[in-house]
Amino acid sequence: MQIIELANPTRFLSISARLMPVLVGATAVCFVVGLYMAFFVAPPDYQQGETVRIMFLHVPSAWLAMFCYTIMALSALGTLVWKHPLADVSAKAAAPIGAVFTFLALATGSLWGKPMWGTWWVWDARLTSVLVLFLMYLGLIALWRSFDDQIAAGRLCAKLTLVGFINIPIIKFSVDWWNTLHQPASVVRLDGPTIHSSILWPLLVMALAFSLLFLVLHLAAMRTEILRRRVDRLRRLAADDRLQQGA
Amino acid sequence: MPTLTASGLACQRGGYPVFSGVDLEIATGQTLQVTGRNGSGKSSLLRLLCGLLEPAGGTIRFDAGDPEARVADHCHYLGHENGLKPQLTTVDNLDFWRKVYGPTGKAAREALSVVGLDRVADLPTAYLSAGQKRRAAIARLLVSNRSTWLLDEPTAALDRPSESLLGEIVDAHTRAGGLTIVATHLTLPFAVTATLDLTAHHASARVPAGLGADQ
Amino acid sequence: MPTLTASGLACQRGGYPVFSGVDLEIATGQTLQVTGRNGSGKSSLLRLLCGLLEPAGGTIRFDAGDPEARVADHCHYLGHENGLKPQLTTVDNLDFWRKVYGPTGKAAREALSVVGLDRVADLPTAYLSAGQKRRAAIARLLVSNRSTWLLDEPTAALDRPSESLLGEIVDAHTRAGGLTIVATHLTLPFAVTATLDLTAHHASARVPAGLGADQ
Amino acid sequence: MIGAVFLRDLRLGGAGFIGLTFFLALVTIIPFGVGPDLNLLARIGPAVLWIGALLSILLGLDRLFRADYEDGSLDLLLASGHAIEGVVLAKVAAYWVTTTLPLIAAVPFFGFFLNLEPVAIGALVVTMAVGTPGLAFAGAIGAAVTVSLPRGGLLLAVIILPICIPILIFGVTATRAAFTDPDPFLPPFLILIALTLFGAVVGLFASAAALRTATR
Amino acid sequence: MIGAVFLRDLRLGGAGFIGLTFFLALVTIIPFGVGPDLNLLARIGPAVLWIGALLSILLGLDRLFRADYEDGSLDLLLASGHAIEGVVLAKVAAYWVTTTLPLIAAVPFFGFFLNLEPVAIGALVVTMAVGTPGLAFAGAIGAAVTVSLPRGGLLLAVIILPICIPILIFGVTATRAAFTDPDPFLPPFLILIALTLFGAVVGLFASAAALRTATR
Ligand code: HEM
Ligand SMILES: Nc1ncnc2c1ncn2[C@@H]1O[C@H](COP(=O)(O)OP(=O)(O)OP(=O)(O)O)[C@@H](O)[C@H]1O
Ligand SMILES: Nc1ncnc2c1ncn2[C@@H]1O[C@H](COP(=O)(O)OP(=O)(O)OP(=O)(O)O)[C@@H](O)[C@H]1O
Ligand SMILES: [Mg+2]
Ligand SMILES: [Mg+2]
Repeated sequence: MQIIELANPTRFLSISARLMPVLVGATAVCFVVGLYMAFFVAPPDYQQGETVRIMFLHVPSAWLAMFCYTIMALSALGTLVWKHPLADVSAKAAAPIGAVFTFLALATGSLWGKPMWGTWWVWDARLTSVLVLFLMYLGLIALWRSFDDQIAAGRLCAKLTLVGFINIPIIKFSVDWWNTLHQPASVVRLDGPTIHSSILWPLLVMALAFSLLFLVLHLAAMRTEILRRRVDRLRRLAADDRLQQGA
Repeated sequence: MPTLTASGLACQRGGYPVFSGVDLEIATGQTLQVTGRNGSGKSSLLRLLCGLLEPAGGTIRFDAGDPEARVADHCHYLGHENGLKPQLTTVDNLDFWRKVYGPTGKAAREALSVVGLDRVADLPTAYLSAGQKRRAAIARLLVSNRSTWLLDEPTAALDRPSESLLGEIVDAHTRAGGLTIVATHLTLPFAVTATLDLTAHHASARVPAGLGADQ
Repeated sequence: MPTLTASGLACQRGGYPVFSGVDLEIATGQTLQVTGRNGSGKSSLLRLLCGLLEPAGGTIRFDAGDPEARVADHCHYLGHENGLKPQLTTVDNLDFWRKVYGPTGKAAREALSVVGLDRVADLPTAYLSAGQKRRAAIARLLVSNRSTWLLDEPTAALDRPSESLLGEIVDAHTRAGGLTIVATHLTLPFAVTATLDLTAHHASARVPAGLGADQ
Repeated sequence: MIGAVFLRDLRLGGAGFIGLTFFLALVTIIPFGVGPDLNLLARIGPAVLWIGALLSILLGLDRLFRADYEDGSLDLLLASGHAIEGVVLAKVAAYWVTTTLPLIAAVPFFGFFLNLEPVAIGALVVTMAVGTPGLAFAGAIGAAVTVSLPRGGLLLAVIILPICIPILIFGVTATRAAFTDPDPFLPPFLILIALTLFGAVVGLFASAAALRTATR
Repeated sequence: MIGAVFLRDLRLGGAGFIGLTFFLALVTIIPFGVGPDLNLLARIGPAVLWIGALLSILLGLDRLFRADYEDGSLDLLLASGHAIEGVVLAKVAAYWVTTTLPLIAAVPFFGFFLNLEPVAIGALVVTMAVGTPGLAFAGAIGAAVTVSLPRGGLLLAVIILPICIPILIFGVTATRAAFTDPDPFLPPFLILIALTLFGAVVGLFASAAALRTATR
């Protein structure tokens, strides 16, 4: 019985229902401000010209791609260590969102690569490790969808998520460990950002907008998943002979 | 002299409570029959006891002298599946389990002759009929001496004569001081000390655990 | 009006003779129960009749008007396995078999309601318990009208109420002029015209077929 | 009946989603091995994609008939009075549609990763569409044989190789011929067609025969 | 117990052939893919053989635990009081011996096909002998996770390929370093050893844990 109290998905549903409109509003505002700053306030690069503006989509999606996997890994810990049912739901709901952000990072990156490096794609460490991240998202999604038993699926996917987490530091530090075409970190680094504030600010606002978007999508997906599981449970209950006795 | 005690045992499968509040106690030389309707959790209870499932609540205690003892170290489990490789001969299959469980019982051939399979001992197990395979699985109980037998529908696919054979085997085990827990809804060919009806412990309304307290 | 006759039927499996000299004759509106010990060849006999095995000797004749008719074109076979895909809903499973056997019988949903499964018709079959799955397999007999039913241990996993349901279904089939052959060592919930005990026809010493009598 | 089996297997086969992901994974690991040299990748690209197709056909093959065998469906299909050849045809067709068709459709996309020219991509699509059914039918023999013999592995190798390797060779050769100048495309392509037809016919009847013994 | 499981699995063996088949197919068609350039062939040869080994390990993995799961042996092994890790160890070892050891033994032969120098062949044998056990253990995770699923093959490959990439990279790098002059062989080789050990440990415990969940 404690498990039910601990998890309390019902409370989660009611709280998230109240939060949702606020979050959606904040996301919209951030996007409007961020996009405005990105396209009208930030100066074009003296070298790259207008294409530099791709950065305001590329960098936040890349960050979110990694952040989302981190959320999944944390949820996996929640599943394995605390056996918290919401952790399962969170991990499962995050995977498709993460895959979309990773895809965005790949797509915007290769759009940007064409003018910058003269090719859509190179097999360098940064790019490839992001592709591997994409693959891991897809693999986890496929695995989740293959199971009927969501509890077992949760535990198995959690283990796999944790094993795959090694890829995140590889992505992050690939630019430092191997020579690549891709440029090294200039915002998130130990000795502080090295990037000019006229670009930094729009970038940060866009990053905030993306994070809020992630939050909205994640909450919505979790709500859907919880409701879906309830429907599924009701269907299983309908299959139970012993209940039909009374009915 | 082993005793197996469980109190307040609860079981969940796939997130659904199956039963709860099951108490049982069985000592050396006793046989417990677990009954209940289809899906009441007979098989699940046996799997809980031998450690294949984790209890959702309650405790299992096994006293066999050694304080570290787990049921798994002292039990034979006979499940729905027979655990025989179709490619190997029946005697090789038994020999394998004899090595796994410890060669403390009868030799493989001897065990096979007890269940009346000596003539097919050297055939690939794929060639046996359903009932013959079940008998080979029963012979597995004899190749290694273990005190606790957990039998899930042991008479499935057996004909009358083989059923009484099983009765004799279990009786001998009981006389030698073993414990036996049998899950079945059929009548058994041996004497039973006590009966546990799981239908009574059925998780009341089958409310999904975890995600939907208000459903 | 079909008649199924077999004479001098012999069966070999994996090179070993199983039985020989089996004669049987069953006409419209009759039921034949095949009994025998484990491994006496009950399942093998049914598989011979529906063409899944080839007889090692003897002949099978099926008279149903058409001289070309084989048993396979007119029979329903209910084996040990249920032939249901766990991923598909029960009604989809039945619909599939209805298309394969020819949509001459009840609609899938109707057949499911006859065996009391209407409430689970739209659930994946994986969710059903063992007994429910067996009932779904029995419903398969109803989606297409075929004159000859070959049932192998049809009552396996059924509880009492489902057993009598099966009895009614077979009785209705018999009244409508069908033939039924049932292999089982359990007592059946319907009237049986004749019984064939395979133990009597058992290939004497299970000598490998090619190896001569002195082995 | 053929239609019913085909449609059921399509539904059971699920989305080509996993197949595509697998292909992507496969293409991803190649540069890790041979190095990120785009010219080199473009050269071995057709072979890589062909190998990928073979691999994805082989990977699921084990379960092509085994699932039906184990749950009793195969017995029922054989005892229903229909010809087994029809069952094999329907199942292999559905298998090909679920595992290989999505790959062929996605070849242009993967070609972009491997730096292939448009001509090469076009040739790949055509040759793969023609050749892979032959691979699937040849594989079906193996699948049928292993259903009946628990240890059919060696047999499987012996049966599959002589049919698959020629198809692969002519598939790759035809593709290369399409974008390297002096070589003519048509001769290897025609041989490929002939091989596929041969593979399909042999595969169909041989696997039907193997299945008949499997249920004995 | 470990010995008993190992010996039984060796006898059951069988899965190895399909991997060998595939390996052979791969090696045969690569020359057709790259055309008649022997130098190029020698350059990518080690990578081809490594990728081939990885993929053929994948091919049989599906049945690694599934056969035991379906016939009830896995339950019995787990309920016998022995540690599951031992079961995993024995099964993976037997799997490696039946599927990969023949491959490694055949490398000199395949190397000749691909125009490799003796040094390269020697290096390949050594690196593969060291690296492939790591792949097998990592693959066991996928096999354990998908053991209860009706169709595992492709899904398993999708899950496992990304995890196997590091071993592949260093295996190929070490092999290359052995026959291209300035590069030192030892550093990548030591990393390969470390990765294999790491993979074996993680694979052992992760698949044991996954099996425990799967039989629940
Ligand atoms: C498909 C190709 C690409 C992929 C997968 C990719 C991936 C990533 C990732 C994962 C990050 C986050 C790194 C971190 O937080 O440390 C990132 C950041 C960044 N990328 Fe890309 N990228 C690609 C192409 C490009 C191209 C073509 C350019 C432009 C030359 C570019 C410029 C940047 C910049 C400026 C950052 C921000 C780095 C920082 O300030 O921390 N990327 N990219
Ligand atoms: N692997 C599983 N995952 C989820 N639920 C399961 C699983 N196995 C069984 N169940 C459910 O647990 C309940 C108890 O099943 P169990 O097999 O223990 O019943 P049983 O009493 O042995 O029934 P039977 O008489 O049919 O053998 C059933 O309602 C079943 O649907
Ligand atoms: N696939 C097979 N290959 C070879 N021999 C077989 C095969 N299947 C069964 N046999 C043998 O044929 C004999 C008859 O088997 P069958 O399954 O018909 O018996 P049965 O009467 O149905 O027994 P049960 O009551 O156990 O179901 C058995 O002795 C068995 O060893
Ligand atoms: Mg049970
Ligand atoms: Mg039988």
